[in-house]
Amino acid sequence: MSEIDPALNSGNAASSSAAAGANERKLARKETWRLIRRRPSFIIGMTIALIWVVCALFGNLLAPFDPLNFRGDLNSSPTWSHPFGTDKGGRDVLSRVIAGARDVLKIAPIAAILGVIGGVILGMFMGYLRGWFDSVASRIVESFLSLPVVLLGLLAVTTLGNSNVVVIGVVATLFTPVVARTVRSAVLAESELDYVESAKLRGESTPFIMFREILPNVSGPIVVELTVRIGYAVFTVATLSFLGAGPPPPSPDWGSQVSDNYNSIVSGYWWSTFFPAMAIASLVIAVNLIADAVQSVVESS
Amino acid sequence: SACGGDDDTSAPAVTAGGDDAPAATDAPVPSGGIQQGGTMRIASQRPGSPLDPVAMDNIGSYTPVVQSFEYLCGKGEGAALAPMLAESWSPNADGSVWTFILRQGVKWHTGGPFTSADVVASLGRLAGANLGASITPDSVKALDDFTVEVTLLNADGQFPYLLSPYNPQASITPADYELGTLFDQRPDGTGAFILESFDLATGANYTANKDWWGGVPYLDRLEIVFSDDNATQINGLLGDQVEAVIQFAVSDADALFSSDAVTVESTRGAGHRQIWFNVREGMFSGDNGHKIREAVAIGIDRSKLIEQVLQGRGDIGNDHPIAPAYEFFDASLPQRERDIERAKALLEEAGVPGLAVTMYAPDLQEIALLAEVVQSQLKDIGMDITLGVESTATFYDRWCLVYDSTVEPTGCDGGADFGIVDYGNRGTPDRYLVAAYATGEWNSAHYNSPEFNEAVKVYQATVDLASRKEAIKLVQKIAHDDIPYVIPYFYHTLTAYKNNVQGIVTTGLGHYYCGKAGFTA
Amino acid sequence: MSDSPQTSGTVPALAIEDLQLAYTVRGVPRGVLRGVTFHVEPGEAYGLVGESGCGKSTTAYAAMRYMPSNAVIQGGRVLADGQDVTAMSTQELQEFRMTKASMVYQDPVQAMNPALRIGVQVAECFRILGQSKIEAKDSARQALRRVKIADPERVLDRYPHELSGGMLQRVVIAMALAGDPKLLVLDEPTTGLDATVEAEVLDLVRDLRSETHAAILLIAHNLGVIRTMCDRVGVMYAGRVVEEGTVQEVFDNPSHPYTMGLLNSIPRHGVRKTDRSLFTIPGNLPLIGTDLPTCVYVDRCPLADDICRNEVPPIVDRSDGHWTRCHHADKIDQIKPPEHENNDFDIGTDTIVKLAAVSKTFRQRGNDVPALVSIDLGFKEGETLGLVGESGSGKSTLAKTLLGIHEPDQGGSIHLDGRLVKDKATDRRVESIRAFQMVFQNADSALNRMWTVRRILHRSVTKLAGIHGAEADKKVNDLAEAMRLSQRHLEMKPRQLSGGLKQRVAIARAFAGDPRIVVCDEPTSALDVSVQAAILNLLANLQNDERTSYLFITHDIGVVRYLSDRIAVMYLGRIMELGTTDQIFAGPNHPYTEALLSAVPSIDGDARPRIPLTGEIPSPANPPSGCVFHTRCHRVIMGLCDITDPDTIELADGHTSKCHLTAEQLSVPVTFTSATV
Amino acid sequence: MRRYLLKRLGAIIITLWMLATIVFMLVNVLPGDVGRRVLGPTAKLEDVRAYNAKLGTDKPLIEQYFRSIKNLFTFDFGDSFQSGGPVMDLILPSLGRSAKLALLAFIITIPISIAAGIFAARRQDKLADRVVVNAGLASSSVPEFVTASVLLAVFAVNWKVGKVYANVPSGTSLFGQLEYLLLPAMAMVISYFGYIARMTRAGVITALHADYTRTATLKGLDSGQVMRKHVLRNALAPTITVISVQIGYLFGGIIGVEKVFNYAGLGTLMLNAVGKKDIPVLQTTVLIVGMIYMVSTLLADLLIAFLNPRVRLDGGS
Ligand SMILES: Nc1ncnc2c1ncn2[C@@H]1O[C@H](COP(=O)(O)OP(=O)(O)OP(=O)(O)O)[C@@H](O)[C@H]1O
Ligand SMILES: Nc1ncnc2c1ncn2[C@@H]1O[C@H](COP(=O)(O)OP(=O)(O)OP(=O)(O)O)[C@@H](O)[C@H]1O
Ligand SMILES: [Mg+2]
Ligand SMILES: [Mg+2]
Repeated sequence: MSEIDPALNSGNAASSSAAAGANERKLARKETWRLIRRRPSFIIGMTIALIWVVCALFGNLLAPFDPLNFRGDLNSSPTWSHPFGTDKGGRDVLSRVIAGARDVLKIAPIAAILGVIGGVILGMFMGYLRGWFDSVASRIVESFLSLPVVLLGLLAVTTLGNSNVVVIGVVATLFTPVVARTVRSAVLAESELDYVESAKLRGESTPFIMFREILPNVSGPIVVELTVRIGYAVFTVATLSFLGAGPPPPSPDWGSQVSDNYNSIVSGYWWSTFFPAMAIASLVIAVNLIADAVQSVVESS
Repeated sequence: SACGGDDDTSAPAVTAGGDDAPAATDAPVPSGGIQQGGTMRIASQRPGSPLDPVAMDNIGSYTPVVQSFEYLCGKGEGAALAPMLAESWSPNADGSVWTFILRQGVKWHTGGPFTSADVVASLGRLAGANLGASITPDSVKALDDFTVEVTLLNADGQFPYLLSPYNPQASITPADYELGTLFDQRPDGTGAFILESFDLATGANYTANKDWWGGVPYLDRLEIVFSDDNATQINGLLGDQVEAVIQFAVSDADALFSSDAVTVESTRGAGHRQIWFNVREGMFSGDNGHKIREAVAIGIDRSKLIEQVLQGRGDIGNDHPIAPAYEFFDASLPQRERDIERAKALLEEAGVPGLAVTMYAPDLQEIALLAEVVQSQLKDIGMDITLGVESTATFYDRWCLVYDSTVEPTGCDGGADFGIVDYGNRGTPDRYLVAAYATGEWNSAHYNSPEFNEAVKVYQATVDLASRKEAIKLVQKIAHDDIPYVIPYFYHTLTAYKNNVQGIVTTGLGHYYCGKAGFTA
Repeated sequence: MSDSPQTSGTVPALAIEDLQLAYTVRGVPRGVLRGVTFHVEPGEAYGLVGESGCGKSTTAYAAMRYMPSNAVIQGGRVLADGQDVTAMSTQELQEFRMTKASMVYQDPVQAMNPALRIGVQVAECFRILGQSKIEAKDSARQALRRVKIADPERVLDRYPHELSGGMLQRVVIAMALAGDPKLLVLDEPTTGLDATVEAEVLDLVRDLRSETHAAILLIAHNLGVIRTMCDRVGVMYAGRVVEEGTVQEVFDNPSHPYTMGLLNSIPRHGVRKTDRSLFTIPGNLPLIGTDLPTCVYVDRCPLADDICRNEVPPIVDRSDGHWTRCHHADKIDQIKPPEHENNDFDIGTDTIVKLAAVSKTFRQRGNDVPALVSIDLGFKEGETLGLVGESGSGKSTLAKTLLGIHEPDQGGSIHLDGRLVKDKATDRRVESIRAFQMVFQNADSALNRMWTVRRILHRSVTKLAGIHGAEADKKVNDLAEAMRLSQRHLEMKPRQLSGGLKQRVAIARAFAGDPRIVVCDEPTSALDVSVQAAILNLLANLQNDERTSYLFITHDIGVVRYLSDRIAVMYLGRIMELGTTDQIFAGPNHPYTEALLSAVPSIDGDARPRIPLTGEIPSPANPPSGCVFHTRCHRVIMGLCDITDPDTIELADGHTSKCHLTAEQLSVPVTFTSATV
Repeated sequence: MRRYLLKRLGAIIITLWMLATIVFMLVNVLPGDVGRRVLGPTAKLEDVRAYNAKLGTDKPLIEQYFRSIKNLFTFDFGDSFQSGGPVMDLILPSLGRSAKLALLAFIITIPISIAAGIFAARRQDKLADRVVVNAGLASSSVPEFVTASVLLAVFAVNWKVGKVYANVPSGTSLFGQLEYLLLPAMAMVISYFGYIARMTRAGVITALHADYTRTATLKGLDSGQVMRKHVLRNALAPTITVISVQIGYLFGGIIGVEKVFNYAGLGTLMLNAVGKKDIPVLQTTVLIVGMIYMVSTLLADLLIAFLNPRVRLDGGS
């Protein structure tokens, strides 16, 4: 990394191989990873998130009971055989919470990824092309932002029905303008930089400049946005289910579990609400912890 | 929502009266313990449509209106009628002309006297609407200030039920009450409570009508507090913000059963859930279809369903719409029991072992839960059911398939071969039998059996209990054997109030009267 | 480890004794100051110089005991007026900062709170001294007057962003002087300011110094500033003072190889590229925390031998008060400048690039901003045209218009080899695109951070040279070699490279095709002097080999003189004077050039009369009538200059000036009264 | 400044128009025509037709669209399908209630969370900071309907502290209203505490590291003065932005809290309107919430500009 000065020291250290260079690149990437991994918030967040991912993938093996099947007592408080108790249908809450992970993890990340992809493309064009396209798109973005997410979601789900595809589509659509705004401002700042001008001086085409030159440089905010969005997606899906516009039953998704059971809290049957609620919170917190770690490393590098 | 299909405009609400006893409503009898004074707050569903007494179509709207507007006939003991604005009524020999003797001395809230002119005008308005099938505007004649004669288009021995709370749109409004006027614009009734303010967002407030013909109400004030779901209604009761919750689903009532401060009344009724099959075409039709239907009928475990879905608060169903709560119910028909082996065998015979099929259901009250339990129970007989549980709006939209204004509605046929739909409590099973189970607009099973229709006709023609009991036997049996639908249970409706509340009269349709209600010490 | 401090009878205003300071990075304390010792006598001005990162600011802030939370003092003392700053209580420290010592910082724009009016911020300094609101306001007014702000009332009412950098620096100085401090620490107070503004600020500091008798610790990159401002200077390297003495002694007889390297990297004494290459210092400053047990400079020293590696160098006294810390102080003259590789700067006769009547008007919030007004210029093959002028005069705009980044107004034209080229770069034909290239000021922003150097060069080669595959790979390697970039560097991303290396990559990229003209917009202004020298040498050598023309934009008069064949002086989007380098430096000059040149502080110690440029540069949106320079001109003839825009006249062969005054009139020296702002 | 304001107002109007367009499109993809939807599946064809004719919903879509935009700008929002009365009669009281609740929530949240943010920033990376940061994260990670349900069950039902229904009976004294509104407000406070505290913290940390803070310290100001006079003014800009964005959401986004506490605010109104397909109400509430959002962000920008004159110059005039 030291500067080799031409005047007195004519490049004697200059002949290391290209392989070493590739190695260095890998090291740099590893270094970023290492920095992220070292953060306690990342470790905690990742651990929690991984637990839920495992539940989502192998839920049917892990769940002690059939999450949809009815057995035993209704509303029985936590015991050794039902550590999270049973709900008002007599179903094992633990099994339902484990099974619920799949719904959330099927929907939230996909919705977030789609939203981020849409937002990146839109934001890229807005920030780079500017002019009338940006003005028009900005107004549309702004009008979406001024709407309560949940309301739009409700409206769309009422209109289109509540299948997983619709929920994913709705959340992704709602995230697109939000992400676009972030990407736009990153791209705006980025296109002020001279390398963009230098690419123009080289005769590069606009798509090349946008997607090959600028895009990699705004990957930091995009990665941050993605992690943050996953958290919001979990939250949004839960809220939509609570309001009756989530994934359709019998999916034991956490939001509908809370929605189905929250009125039993007053009877003292707190467990059937508490555990799915905590599941939502823990996953959102976990994703946010990861986002925090990613953000601070991305922003400091 | 408190009354099954009544809570949504697009729900298959069936509101008609019959002359037979519905479920007994154990309304507390006003006792000497009631004190004068106090404000009663009752949690109710929010009105779903404008408070047009003639056009309103949901429980949320009936409730505020009936506190002020009354009917000619009121609710009596059990399913019987009692005098209200009419002191007595009588038919001619064949039941085609009815004469109503009106109560004298009744005053409108604005002070004018109630006379036969008001009744003539009210019924005239109804002739263009809800009572169109029974009367025309010319059918109603005032014989004098307090006598009205109604000539029916077709003879009907049970006509007064159509002028009672069982037909909520039939309330009597002032003579000059224009069609389309909303109750909150002109709350000028004869009832026990005078509307003071109405706010769709929060609720309706009333003061007692000191000039009420039934006497001075105990309560000074009545407040109806609107909310959107049973959960908040029940929370309100537990949180001391209302004194009563009328008719709610058992699935939300956990908290009430365990509370000492609250009395919960469980009322047997005829409200039920119907698991329908399309028997006209598709896999559920024909002989093979019958086998599958029977497999489903004996594949489910009804008592367990009642236990898990209703926490035991329901009467077992036997795949016909006659509830055990009806006086004339025939108990001799053998109850269908679960038989997994036979169900499997039937599926095998039908050539569809491990049948995979989608079952549609609205996400209403306990129905989603019911669907899930049915799904899991039928797994035992090898059926693989996919659930299509949809929001009520989506469900009924699809169910009724009338989306545009270019076609005349053809009724609601379910739009699917297999599903669950809700039926609210009725005073008589007539409307179920006619509208939903034969050729009416709610026949999702497309069931059309001449035999059954004939049996229903015979039943309807009966005038006394004994013959009715006899007639219903066949109705029950045909439905039970044909299995166009599975009826797993008849749910009980619940009413809860603070221990010191007495005298609220509930109608079984979700609305209630508080003229004689009050607080004990 | 300890230096032997100079002892004297009085208590020094500031005495730093063997200060050792480390910054904790990832849990490990990393040494930055490795035993700094010097003192500043009352009333004395002491300069501290050294490469970026050698610890100058760290020392300055330590003197104020204002340190980042990860700083650890590992040894030594900081005595201000005899009091140990490191041992003060919070209360004492506040008192100390209020009344004993003050600081002036680089970048005055950042140093002022953007949300508060100047008046509030200045008055605050007096409020904490116990004055009432009204008193403080009054004092604030006086304080501004003291720093020669003509209209304090108006300035007090302003917000920082409404004032120029020079004005703000005056305000910061006024605040610093509020408590009548005995010690004034100035950390690069004029870096980032225009030469003309810098000169004014320095004049002010000099005046105030004689007025207040405060001791001054002045840190500056610009050695000329140190020379003109300070009595004594300390040369710092890797957290240690390696040479100290009076400015004359140190600057004229450097006795440490490092000092020597620093001074000789700068084009001094009118040296030109045709004379010789510039000195450079090989290698880099060691990273903080590096273990340097013996001579701190040993790794980069051309004289280093075994003794340097094994023994701590002694303090060698050169003359009274001038000492150096070197084993080989007497062999210092052996260090020789490098030679040119090829020394015939041969300028073609044909004009290859020509601008005719090029104007550029920006539209900003509905106003027209004419940033360029009818520029005519020609470039010959292999020629360097230097472009100078105050900030905002339109230099970059000219460059970008030439390159096709900005579209010129209707009516102007740009020709390449006699053929008209399209206005917009994206519309230009491949040959024209390849002919015009640029080296940006800030290599950080000019290189794509996510691309490796190889990818950057490869892409440029394919686009600009039009070659692909193995041929392109080879060309990349050749380019790298020519820029003295190693294979290892090719695989790195820009942020892994030092500033100098980044600028080399940028230059390599510009030369990837076969550019006819390369625009260099302040390519070295962000670099240390020695790195600057290396880059200038590289540019000179490349020009020598490729016969490329340069448009070289800079604020540094020494650099422009070294590299340019001709120089154009710009003001408010107009070329005021154009001539060969010799003509420009010999004069007679346009009054603007005169003022500009007089503002440059000389490292060589020759005193010139300063011609102040009064007032601020007018806004191009709303230029003065007549000659646009008349509002600030010291030779203004009212009634003529403010009415008539002068024509461009020829002062000598190829030497033009846009002024009403003739060569004879211009050679008469002017006398003027010291102006206030 | 005036120019800036005019420009912003122009943008708001255009955004509102877009918003109205989006909503128009959304409600028009709802299956079934309006008359059919309102009158129900069994209503007679002629009735449906008459109803549509009355509302004008039998006209071509493009005509309806222009009419709805015209109505928007003439403040003619039509009648609710649910109440039969003018939409505004429903919306205004709900808006008032939502505003009251939001105001209370803000009065509690803002000082607490800003104080916590400052507190954390001053102890950056110490234990106290971590506690605030993570508590903030956790509090904003639990959906507000969960918080609301727990508060309701624990306080209102179990301990009889506060009310189950947040609707304040008319004539209740200002202090008495607290009893009704405190619990739902607290649910909102808990949800928003995290965002605001974390934003404040970030802003304060940035400002603490700014050069002008150094200048202030080296003037000899004590740390309290530095914080009050120099840091906060600059640090609060991002916080204000966050708050302004939240205001929009508070009016419409806290449907969950309103639902749990049966509070008749805008959220409940919207939820209902969706359920009952009350299009006029839906359209108008959405527009109003959008307007609140836009106006509050405008006000925030003005406030930021007031606090930071540099923005004033950049943004306008
Ligand atoms: N808080 C810090 N933590 C870690 N390293 C630091 C910190 N502050 C400065 N450094 C490093 O310490 C070294 C000395 O910094 P300092 O600012 O004193 O240099 P300087 O001589 O003033 O340089 P410049 O001319 O660029 O201002 C540099 O390498 C710098 O990167
Ligand atoms: N894109 C633009 N829009 C509006 N005005 C501009 C634009 N770019 C430059 N200007 C204005 O044009 C004038 C010349 O700017 P330019 O950047 O060319 O100056 P410069 O001589 O390069 O200054 P510096 O030495 O600070 O780099 C300035 O007043 C500047 O404000
Ligand atoms: Mg420094
Ligand atoms: Mg420039």
